[in-house]
Amino acid sequence: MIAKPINNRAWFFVLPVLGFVLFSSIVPTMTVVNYSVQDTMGANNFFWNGDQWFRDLLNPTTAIGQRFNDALFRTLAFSLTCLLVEIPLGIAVALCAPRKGWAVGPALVVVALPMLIPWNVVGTIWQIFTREDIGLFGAALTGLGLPYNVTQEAISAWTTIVVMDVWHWTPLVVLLSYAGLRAIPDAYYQAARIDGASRWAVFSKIELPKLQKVLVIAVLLRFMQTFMIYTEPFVVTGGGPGSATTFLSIDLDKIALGQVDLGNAAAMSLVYYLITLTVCYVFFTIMTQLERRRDV
Amino acid sequence: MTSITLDHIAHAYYGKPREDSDYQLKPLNHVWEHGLAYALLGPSGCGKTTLLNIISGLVIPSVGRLLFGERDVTHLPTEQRNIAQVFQFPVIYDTMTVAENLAFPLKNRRLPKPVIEKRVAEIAEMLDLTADLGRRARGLTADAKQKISLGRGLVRSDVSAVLFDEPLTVIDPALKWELRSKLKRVHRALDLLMIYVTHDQIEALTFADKVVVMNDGRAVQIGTPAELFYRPEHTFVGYFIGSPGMNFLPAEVEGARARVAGFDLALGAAYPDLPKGRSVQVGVRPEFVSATAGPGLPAQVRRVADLGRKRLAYVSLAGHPLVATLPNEMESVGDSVNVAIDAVNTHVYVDDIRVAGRAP
Amino acid sequence: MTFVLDHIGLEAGGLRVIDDVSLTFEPGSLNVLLGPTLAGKTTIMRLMAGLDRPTTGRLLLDGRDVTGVAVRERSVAMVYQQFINYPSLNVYENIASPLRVARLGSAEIEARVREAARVLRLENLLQRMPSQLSGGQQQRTAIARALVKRAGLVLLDEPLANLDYKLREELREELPRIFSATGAILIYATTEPSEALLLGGFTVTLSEGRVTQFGPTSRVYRDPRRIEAARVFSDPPLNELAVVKRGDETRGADGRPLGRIEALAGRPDGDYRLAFRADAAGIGPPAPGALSFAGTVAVTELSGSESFVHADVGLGVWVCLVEGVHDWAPGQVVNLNIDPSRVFAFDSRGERVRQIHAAEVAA
Amino acid sequence: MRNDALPRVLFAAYVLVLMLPIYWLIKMSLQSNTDIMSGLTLYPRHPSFEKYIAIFNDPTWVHGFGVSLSYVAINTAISVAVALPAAYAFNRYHFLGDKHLFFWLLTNLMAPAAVFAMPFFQLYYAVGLFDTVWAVALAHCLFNVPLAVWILEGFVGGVPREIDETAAIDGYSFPRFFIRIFLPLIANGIGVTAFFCFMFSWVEQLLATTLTSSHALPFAAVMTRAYSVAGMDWSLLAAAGVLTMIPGAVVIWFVRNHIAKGFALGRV
Repeated sequence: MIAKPINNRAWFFVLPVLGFVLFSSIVPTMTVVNYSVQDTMGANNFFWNGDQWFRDLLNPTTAIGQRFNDALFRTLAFSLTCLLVEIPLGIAVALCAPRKGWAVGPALVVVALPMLIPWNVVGTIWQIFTREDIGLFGAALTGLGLPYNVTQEAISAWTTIVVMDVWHWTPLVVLLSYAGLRAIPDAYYQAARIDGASRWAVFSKIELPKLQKVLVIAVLLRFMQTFMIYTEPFVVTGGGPGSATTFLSIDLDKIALGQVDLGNAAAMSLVYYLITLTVCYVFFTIMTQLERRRDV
Repeated sequence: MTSITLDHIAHAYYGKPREDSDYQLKPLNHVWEHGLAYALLGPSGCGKTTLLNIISGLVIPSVGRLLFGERDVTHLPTEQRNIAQVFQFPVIYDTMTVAENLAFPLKNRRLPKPVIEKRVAEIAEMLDLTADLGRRARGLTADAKQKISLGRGLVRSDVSAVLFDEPLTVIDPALKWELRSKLKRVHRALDLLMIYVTHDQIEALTFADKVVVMNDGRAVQIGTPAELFYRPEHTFVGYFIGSPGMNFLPAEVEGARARVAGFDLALGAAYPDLPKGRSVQVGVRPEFVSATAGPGLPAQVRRVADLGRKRLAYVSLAGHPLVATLPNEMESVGDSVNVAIDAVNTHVYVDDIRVAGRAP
Repeated sequence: MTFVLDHIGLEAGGLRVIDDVSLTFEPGSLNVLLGPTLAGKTTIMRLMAGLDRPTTGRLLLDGRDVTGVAVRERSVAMVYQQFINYPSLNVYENIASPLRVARLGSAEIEARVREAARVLRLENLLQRMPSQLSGGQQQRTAIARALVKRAGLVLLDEPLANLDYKLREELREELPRIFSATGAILIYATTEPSEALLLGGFTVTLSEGRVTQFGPTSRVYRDPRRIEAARVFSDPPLNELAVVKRGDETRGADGRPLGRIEALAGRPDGDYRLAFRADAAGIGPPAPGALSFAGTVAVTELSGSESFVHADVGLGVWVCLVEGVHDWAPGQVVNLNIDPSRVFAFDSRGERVRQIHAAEVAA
Repeated sequence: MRNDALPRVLFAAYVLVLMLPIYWLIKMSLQSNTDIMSGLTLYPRHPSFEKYIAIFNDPTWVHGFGVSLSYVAINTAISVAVALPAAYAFNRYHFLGDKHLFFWLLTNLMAPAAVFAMPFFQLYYAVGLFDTVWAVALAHCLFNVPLAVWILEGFVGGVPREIDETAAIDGYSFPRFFIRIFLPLIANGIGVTAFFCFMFSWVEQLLATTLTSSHALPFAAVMTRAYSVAGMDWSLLAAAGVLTMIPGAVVIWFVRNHIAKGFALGRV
């Protein structure tokens, strides 16, 4: 492994990327910061408001603080539930997927299909699918006598969104785990057979450790997407019933576009973004750790 | 403790093999005696790894039976064959410590804890791993990892054979000596059958009691290092063993003398009834051809190579290339020199197969 | 063209990877860089090729300073250990690549590629893709590409290390012959002393980024200037013995008397280190004039015409070479006779010390 | 192995469950609304392509489809073209602030679209790009360019650095080496990256609808309109939904052999 040379002329290679991403991020971010530190009396005149919006936001006794707190915990609960279901399920399905032969190609394509559907269409599918009158899922549950009603009943709405997300994104974990499993050299399985390892030992002592890096990516991607989810729940429940499924993004949308309350919306956006930044930072350090160990 | 019997084993990877040429591994009959160290030596693609995989159970042979002792294991899966294997690249369980790695096979067999600990300590001591027992296996050097891989096999008292698939490939050249002598000492200490696949003759000859020289899917000769060196049964073995390989000169053989490139040559044995019209060659190793100030066959010197502990003269005998040893006392050599050929170690090959002569 | 490394030094990550290396390579010469892994062989080659820049020192090509010249403008060819070819081009295009870049006429390219393919026996593989070739064939393609370029400097970085033993033997003989015709400077890196001896020419012994010796191969082998050079040039490993000299009497580190050692004759008293290679020791009853040591056999290794006997003499496990096939069982006690004329002596700083003849002492 | 069949059965069961909702949508797209409302059936009694024909004949749908395909194509082209040199630089060289830049790209890849919806609206309105295909294409660069860099950097790492050096030794200038030698070696990587940019741009709806109003109304926006204006025309909605699945399925088929590695962001 030849060490990477230092070459600052490489910046010319990176400038185009910098240009395109900056164009879409620098001005919007500045606008959000701008609004988050000002207040307006209407008719477009603004005055300095310091960190007042942030103090209200982070103080649960204020109305906006309370609302932000609820939305944040609702979203974190949703993310956590999805992760707890999708990661193990994804690994299990990857372990069962065909490894050799003709079936591999089609199997991967079919599994990946849900991820190819526009998010609003996913919402539409599940909106129809969960109706008691014309949806198989809705009809089946009500047929079993369960008090299942997406638009009225909080638990139903919440579980529907979770089931939809599991259906929509578990394939990502399946494909990631599958890629990780395929990279394990055959000699490891031969050695395990020789050592008389049980199927569980093979999984826990060979497959899981080797999946470590891929799972870190899976957890990051899944956490981020669930933490920022907007379109699908918005189509299926619109945040309802009440605020049962009003996740951070949906709440933010209501405050910004609905009530045109720019100050609060901007402060909330920034805090929301800072949370994603910290999670990214934690992930990035873990990834460079794993990368360095691979080179040693 | 068992020996391994190959009963007409042959293998073809694809299609229905009809005659010999379809087989990647030509039919082989052989008994591997218990307690001996065998080497499967040959160039890449000669079938040596296929043979190893048949013994380990990774490959089921198309034809023939494989017996461990009296038990027919031909179709038995690997885990029921009581073999251990050290692979080309170190295969260890990263998340475990060295001790846990060594204990792993015994834990799977649910042996009591004290038995496991005693056995692990024993094997660790034998492989100089005692100091690293507590450390995480991932951080160790390649040769230490190979020792762990070997140790996982040796801890099992029921292991019948230990297979090595070119284990020194990733080892630092300076450490190869150490690991090789360690393997040799382990083999001496444990009365085990060991099979070692390699393309490197030094590793094969120094490790094995018996060497199976293979080429193009066929076991060309099976013998001790001395037999392969002093009496190669096939021109390929003469060429492949020894660095540089055996000299071969076309010859007409009459009784105990041979006409080689217009010169007359004494042979170590008499060959009265040689079939006519077949390619007849005389083979002698450079170690037994020496340049001499005294009488000998006149040869032109093309090049002299100084190997430190010996010097070789690359000469041409009436147009035929020949490699001879340059004795120390001969300081420098002009354009031509006489070469003396040791009759006892000169062999006759008809169509590449050695012909045994009778006492002259 | 002559190629000179003038006080070349390289620092990487705070470590002095290459330490003040000065070498001069004559045109048409074959030079072996011999040293263990991480001794700096590849690093020096990369500096000569211009792939890396030295921290200190200059590279001179026929007296001209080429240190800053980009690798593109240099007349250099390199063959890597892991047979590097362009996977997307067939063998013909792989070999022709440097000529295509130099924009030569296609007739001339065709001729030179065919010639190189003939020399390396690749004539019927020209349309194949690298992935369809064996290891040996892939490395031959890489060598053909280096040959066809007719560069003034050809760098071979352990080119045979990944090949079969027998294939290595054949190519080792071919390589010097192939490149000698071009009059280029050939630099050949290896970890194996036997390869250096077989190639002949000049040898540079390297340890930890420093040149310990540079000279004709057989002289460096027979007359090492430093103990590191002797160690690097010994396979099986060099046998060593720490000794203390008092007047005419020399004792082993464990106090064992060793009698008179000529190599130390006339040297001031003090600590020295004796060293000898496996072929300098034999096994047999104590011979007059030889240094005898009793040792218990650890293991014997037969390699066809020679037997390597590992014997523990209390001062370490020594390896000695015996002609023919002799299998001493482990635990057996044997007597080692060491030929004093082939024992090297080194002072405590590792410098080689020789016998001082009476005349010198007086001067 | 004896229980070799069990994994296959479990996997088949999973795929079946996975396909159920999609089947349900297809079923409904072939039924008329009255049929749907008249009661739950497992398969369409008298299937007809009536709704599909209606969509193909309706210029707003066709225009919407064209708009969506065009901004996705533009975005994919930009993202891959721009990410190629950057991925090469990140993998081959250290340069001042490379770690921080890579991290910054990651944060943009993960930026919540909801946070940027409104500011984007203002930005693209100000620069006069609002309601054009370019607005959506450029907006999607926010996450697609970082994604392309991340995946391609993994594939670039797959090519040994010695190949770059051998080309330099042979005398190749960098551009000629990059195009003639290097690109063919990561062709699979480029294919997979293009697929991912296509996918993430095609599925995104919030920014696409926020940055357009009439002239460049994407397919998704036409759907949300149909959803609210024409009352519950379920089968039309279902037919439109089925049509949105086709582009993805077509594109993935071309890269199916490298899909697993792509999802692992080239890191496997």
